[in-house]
Amino acid sequence: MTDTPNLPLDLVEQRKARIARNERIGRWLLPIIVIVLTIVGWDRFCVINEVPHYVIPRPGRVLEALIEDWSLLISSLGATLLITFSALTLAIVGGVGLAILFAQSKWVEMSFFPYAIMLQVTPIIVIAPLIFIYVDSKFIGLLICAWIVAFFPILSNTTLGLKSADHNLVDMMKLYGASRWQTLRFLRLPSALPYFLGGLKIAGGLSLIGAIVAEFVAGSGGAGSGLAFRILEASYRLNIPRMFAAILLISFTGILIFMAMSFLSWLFLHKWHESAIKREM
Amino acid sequence: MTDTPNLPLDLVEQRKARIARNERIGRWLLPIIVIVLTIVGWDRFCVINEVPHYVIPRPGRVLEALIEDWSLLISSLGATLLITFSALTLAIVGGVGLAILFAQSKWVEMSFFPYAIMLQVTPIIVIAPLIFIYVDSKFIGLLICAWIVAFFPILSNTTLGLKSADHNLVDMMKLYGASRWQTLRFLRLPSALPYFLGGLKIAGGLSLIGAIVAEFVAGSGGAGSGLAFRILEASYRLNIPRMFAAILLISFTGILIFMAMSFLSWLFLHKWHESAIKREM
Amino acid sequence: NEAITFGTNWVAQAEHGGFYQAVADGTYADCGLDVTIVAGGPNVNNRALLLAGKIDFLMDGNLLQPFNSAAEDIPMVVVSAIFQKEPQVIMTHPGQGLDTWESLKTADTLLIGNGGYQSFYRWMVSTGFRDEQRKPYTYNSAPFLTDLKSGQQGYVTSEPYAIQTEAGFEPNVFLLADNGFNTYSTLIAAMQKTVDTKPEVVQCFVDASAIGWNNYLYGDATAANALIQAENPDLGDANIAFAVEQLKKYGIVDSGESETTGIGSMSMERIASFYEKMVTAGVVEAGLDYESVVDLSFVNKGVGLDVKSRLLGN
Amino acid sequence: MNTKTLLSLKQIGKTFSNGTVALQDMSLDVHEGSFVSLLGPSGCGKSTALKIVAGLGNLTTGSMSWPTASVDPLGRPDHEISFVFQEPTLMLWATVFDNVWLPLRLKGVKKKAARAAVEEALEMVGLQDFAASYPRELSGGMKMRVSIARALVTRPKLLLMDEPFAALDEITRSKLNDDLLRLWQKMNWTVIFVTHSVFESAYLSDRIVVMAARPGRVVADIAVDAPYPRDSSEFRSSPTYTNACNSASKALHAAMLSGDHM
Amino acid sequence: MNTKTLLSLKQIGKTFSNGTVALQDMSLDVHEGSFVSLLGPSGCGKSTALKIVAGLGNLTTGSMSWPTASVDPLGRPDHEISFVFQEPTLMLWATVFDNVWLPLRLKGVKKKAARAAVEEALEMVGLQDFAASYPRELSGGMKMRVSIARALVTRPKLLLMDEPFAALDEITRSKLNDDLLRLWQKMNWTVIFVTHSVFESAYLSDRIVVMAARPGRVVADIAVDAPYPRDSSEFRSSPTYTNACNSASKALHAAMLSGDHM
Ligand SMILES: Nc1ncnc2c1ncn2[C@@H]1O[C@H](COP(=O)(O)OP(=O)(O)OP(=O)(O)O)[C@@H](O)[C@H]1O
Ligand SMILES: Nc1ncnc2c1ncn2[C@@H]1O[C@H](COP(=O)(O)OP(=O)(O)OP(=O)(O)O)[C@@H](O)[C@H]1O
Ligand SMILES: O=[N+]([O-])[O-]
Ligand SMILES: [Mg+2]
Ligand SMILES: [Mg+2]
Repeated sequence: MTDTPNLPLDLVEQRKARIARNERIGRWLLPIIVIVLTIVGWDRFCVINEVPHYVIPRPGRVLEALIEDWSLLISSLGATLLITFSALTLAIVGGVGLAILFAQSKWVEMSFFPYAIMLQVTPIIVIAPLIFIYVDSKFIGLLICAWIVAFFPILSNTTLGLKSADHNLVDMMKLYGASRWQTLRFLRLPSALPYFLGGLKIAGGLSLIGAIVAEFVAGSGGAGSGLAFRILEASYRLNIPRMFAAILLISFTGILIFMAMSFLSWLFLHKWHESAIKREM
Repeated sequence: MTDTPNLPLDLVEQRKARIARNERIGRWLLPIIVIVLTIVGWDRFCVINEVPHYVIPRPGRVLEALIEDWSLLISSLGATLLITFSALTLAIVGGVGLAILFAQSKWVEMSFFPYAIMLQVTPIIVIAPLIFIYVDSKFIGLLICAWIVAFFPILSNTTLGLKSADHNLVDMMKLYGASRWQTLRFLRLPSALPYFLGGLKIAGGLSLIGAIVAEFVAGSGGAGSGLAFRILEASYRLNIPRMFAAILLISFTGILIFMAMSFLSWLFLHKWHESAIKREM
Repeated sequence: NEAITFGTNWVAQAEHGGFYQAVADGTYADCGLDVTIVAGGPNVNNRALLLAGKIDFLMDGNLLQPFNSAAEDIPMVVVSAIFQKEPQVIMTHPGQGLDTWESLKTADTLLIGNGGYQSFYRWMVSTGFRDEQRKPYTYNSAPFLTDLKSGQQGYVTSEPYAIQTEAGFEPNVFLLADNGFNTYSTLIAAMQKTVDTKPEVVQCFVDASAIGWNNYLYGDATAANALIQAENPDLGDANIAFAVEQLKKYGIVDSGESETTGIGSMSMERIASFYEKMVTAGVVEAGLDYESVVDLSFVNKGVGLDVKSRLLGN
Repeated sequence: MNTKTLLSLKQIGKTFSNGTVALQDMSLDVHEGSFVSLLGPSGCGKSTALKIVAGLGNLTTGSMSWPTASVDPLGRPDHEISFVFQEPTLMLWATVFDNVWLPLRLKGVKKKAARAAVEEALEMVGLQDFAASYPRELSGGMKMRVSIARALVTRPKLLLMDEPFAALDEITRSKLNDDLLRLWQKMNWTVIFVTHSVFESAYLSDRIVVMAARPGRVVADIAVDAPYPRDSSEFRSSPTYTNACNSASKALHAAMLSGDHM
Repeated sequence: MNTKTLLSLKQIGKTFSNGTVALQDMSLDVHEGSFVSLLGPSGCGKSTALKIVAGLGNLTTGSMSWPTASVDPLGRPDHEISFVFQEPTLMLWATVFDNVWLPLRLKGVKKKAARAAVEEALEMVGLQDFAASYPRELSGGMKMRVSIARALVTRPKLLLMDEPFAALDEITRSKLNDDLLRLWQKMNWTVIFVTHSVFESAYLSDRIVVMAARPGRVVADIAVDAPYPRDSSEFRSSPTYTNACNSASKALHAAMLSGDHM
């Protein structure tokens, strides 16, 4: 609310304002408390159960590893992120593209959706070798693997969204002689936006996971290799603190990606969609 | 439309009826044609490129393997499906449960959503050993792994759905003094249903993949082991037709699961939701 | 009897024969152990279970992991080395100019698994192989079979057999052990605590395993193979026969030192030599107290030699 | 006045799959340039009939034709139809301006070229200041007015309006009544106008069609023989107007009794 | 008649974050048992005011109090309020019966126990035959009637109605007018009723409050001093009625000019 005139608000309104303020503070404070508690809990768990450092290291040790191996880890993170974002981009293009294709007719949907499902359920680890027989570039191979993991939620959610357009608006489009493409552009795509963005939140994490799985399955090592390789290496070398540091980095990246996707959602939806508008009444 | 009185329909209506009939037939015929073409294409590809049978076997050979190893494969499929459906059930319970929890307040959501994301993005292959340190039962360990893979789409979509309830209805609930629980039960959950069911379609495939990945990661072989082990074993032994047979079985199962979820969607939504109602006007 | 568990590093195979033999014929039971064998797999991490105290003994592929334990202060020790040679091989297509170990360095592609890449391949790199040659091997030989200029890792007992029977040709096989990678293999490892608190259990497991291996290789292996095949129904008789034959042909289990001091024997000299090699290769760091992760007190006692000579009739 | 038939409904029927007979044997000829009001109890099938005319629904029985227009294979005429739906039916993600622009946009009119027309339409419904607002920032009546502006912006040949003014206050309503009449005359539109107000129907239209409910059908067809432009206060006190109101009211009462309504 | 004050709005103001001043300095005391009509141009803040009374919105300025009720810490009174929203606001996934049952269900009334009350409410709005239908199978007016039935089923102390009858034909509308008045008297409800019809407001209410737009505020407060029950035809020809209509109309005209409306 802007430009509140300087009239005194009564008690009830003050109380409401106080609740709102607490809510605002709590939204940031509570997560921090939870994180701190988690870390303390993790540390206590290790100490009380005398968990050896080579099974689960104490948080301090992981932090040390994180600091010590920072440049190594961060460059690996970079490599992983390159695959992640390329795969996410392709997942968006592919997922939305296929959803649009499937929305064109029941025929197309029933004919090709099964293939999309097959891609989703086929374990990467099994088809990766086949991919690499026919794909020479390692980057492209990794990309395909990560894409396979990430595209389905976008496809599935966007398809659902395209079908969820208000039928009165569909009628209106028909009435005004909108072409198939125009109906898509002006009605179905905007209606699908909340669903698509929901799919994107899922796919964000999945493309990260996809990049990591792809590296596990298909990534050779050496310079410029990603976080999966760091994990494998640290695990093999029994350098468990570094392994945990790498995992933490992945988790943290996942959370950042999710937050980015949430922000994107907010950006596109806050003007009009229930899930994102700030209620004023 | 029921009980059409016997008045003659005019030409335009006849034409519309014909189009509708073609559509109805095409919906089943086209997918079959596409499948046949795919199989023929696969066969031609193998023959023309002289792909050796131990790289990509011709469809006939895979069919032979499927028939020959049927009892072996089907019992492995059983083991995999047990994990799959248990994981899916848990994913539903966990995903919806967490979504409900998160919907209670922004505080809770911001405090615990990060942990859900961490679970989503942490590669199973890395945490599986940790899980098996603290979980003795192999079944439960596999279940946890598969659950981790499958629960996030349900959580994310249901959370979105719970937030997408019509604000006028939210107001109405408030007005009539509905408790938090009643608002959830009577308004937010039904509103979230289409989103939840969308998440379920994604999670269905993911819990299958999750079961398979879990077996890959944690399943030693032996009697009663699942399809993942069959694939690995067949691949290791260069029994590629059997490997393809197992993959086909997985794909087919994935499609069946998707169809089951779609049917479920239809069941719950066809009375009222845009995405599922048959338009009559 | 005391119940203990032994985690292997792969699904049940002929390479685990002796252990199953000792379970099947009661050799473990005779010295007071109730042994459960927990099979491993390509991605199964039984090591984590050992470190967490969930299993008692672990089969370790070669000495590099114990060296890593030393580097990370992990109180794990090797108490026996069942294989005198690492059975790891590199295979190539014959007649492609890749017919010698040295020529492998010119191969376009070497398919090496993640584990192999972390261990023996790093040694290979130090001897002139290149990182860029390596592509991941995920236990699927199709990429190898389609690329004639490639090589692939394998166990001398398994992959060559699959290639022969399914792809119809006999690949070149280069045993790493014969080309300088002189580690012991199929090590039995335990936590230091186990060794300290239950030496008799360790001794029993080491001895009975040695006896089991003698019986498996030289005696009637039917019962052990039945156990193995129950665990891993895909493993055919011919497959097992091939594996056992290879184990003998290459002297994987029983050759050199073990012929005089029994299966499982280890010498600190050999370990030292391997360690030095690995240090030179840059695979492990210098200055590790590697002796601390090996305990020689349970082996080199000639256990099982009597069984062998009885079975071989001399 | 023109007497060519623009649209002819012949014994049309519409039965929904749940068994509700929304329309039965409804016949209606609409002349070009006429202003027809559709009056009837709630649920009698007015909206259904309008949607069918707009080509948005399938008939169960009967036929519909456009004698003076050329039609496509699915029976749709080649001229413009606009529709004010009973509900505002706005795109929630688009501003008021973009909502009104839509029909033009679909014809390929760029934003710049559309500006004048859109602003004129918004001005007509009194929303010139809300062009940049989103639908959720509008009151109920304002949303409906956006919908009206959207229908008017295309200058259609046939204008279908489903209770367009029900949510508006009387002053706005009467202003819009007059605006609509003026446009209708100037543009030579044909209008089919659903309303619940007998007075509104008598004031606006040259013909009042009264429907009865379940099955929906035509029960009265009342001509309002008075020339346009009609001077508001003068016409409202004329016997033509009073007679039309009375006949329509009576027919409506009879319709209420004959249908299964209430 | 009762003169205890049920509800008191003191100089309330509501400004939306986009800058729209929906209400400014609006003061209004509502007596227990009274029937207040709210009249005003489209977009003047009637719905906003009603929502604030219902406790569904925050005030920007001013205060609201319930002198005779005990209130909870957030200022909500402990008695029942019902609301007929301007839009039907039905649960699409529930049948007509379940929609009407809802307010009772929220109070823990089981389906069986609620049946009689729900059916009575449906009968009042003429939808007894549609209990098993889903909202999408209903016409616009029918949906609105379901919404009315839902508001009546709880027998509330305060009934807020936002243009409840706008989408209904005149006959149904006048029947519901009479039903509402009957119930209001019998149950001793207090009603705040938003309408666009000056006639409806004069016929129904004992007080007509006229609002002007942007900023929304009260510009006239007209008492309709006629006893209830009011005989329809007799009352409609009484000078009280005519005067009330005229004053309201005049106030409304003035309001239209004073606001920034159109
Ligand atoms: N999709 C549908 N499925 C089943 N019945 C329907 C459907 N749509 C409308 N009906 C029924 O058809 C009848 C006519 O509906 P319609 O909307 O045409 O009424 P209307 O005359 O426009 O009423 P109102 O004045 O209330 O808007 C109603 O009885 C309604 O219940
Ligand atoms: N969420 C919102 N954000 C911004 N402005 C709003 C919002 N809701 C309403 N308004 C504005 O507040 C004013 C009053 O709206 P309100 O809905 O109360 O009008 P109303 O009197 O009920 O009109 P009507 O008779 O058309 O329903 C309008 O100018 C409207 O544009
Ligand atoms: O193999 N995976 O798709 O994780
Ligand atoms: Mg209607
Ligand atoms: Mg309003």
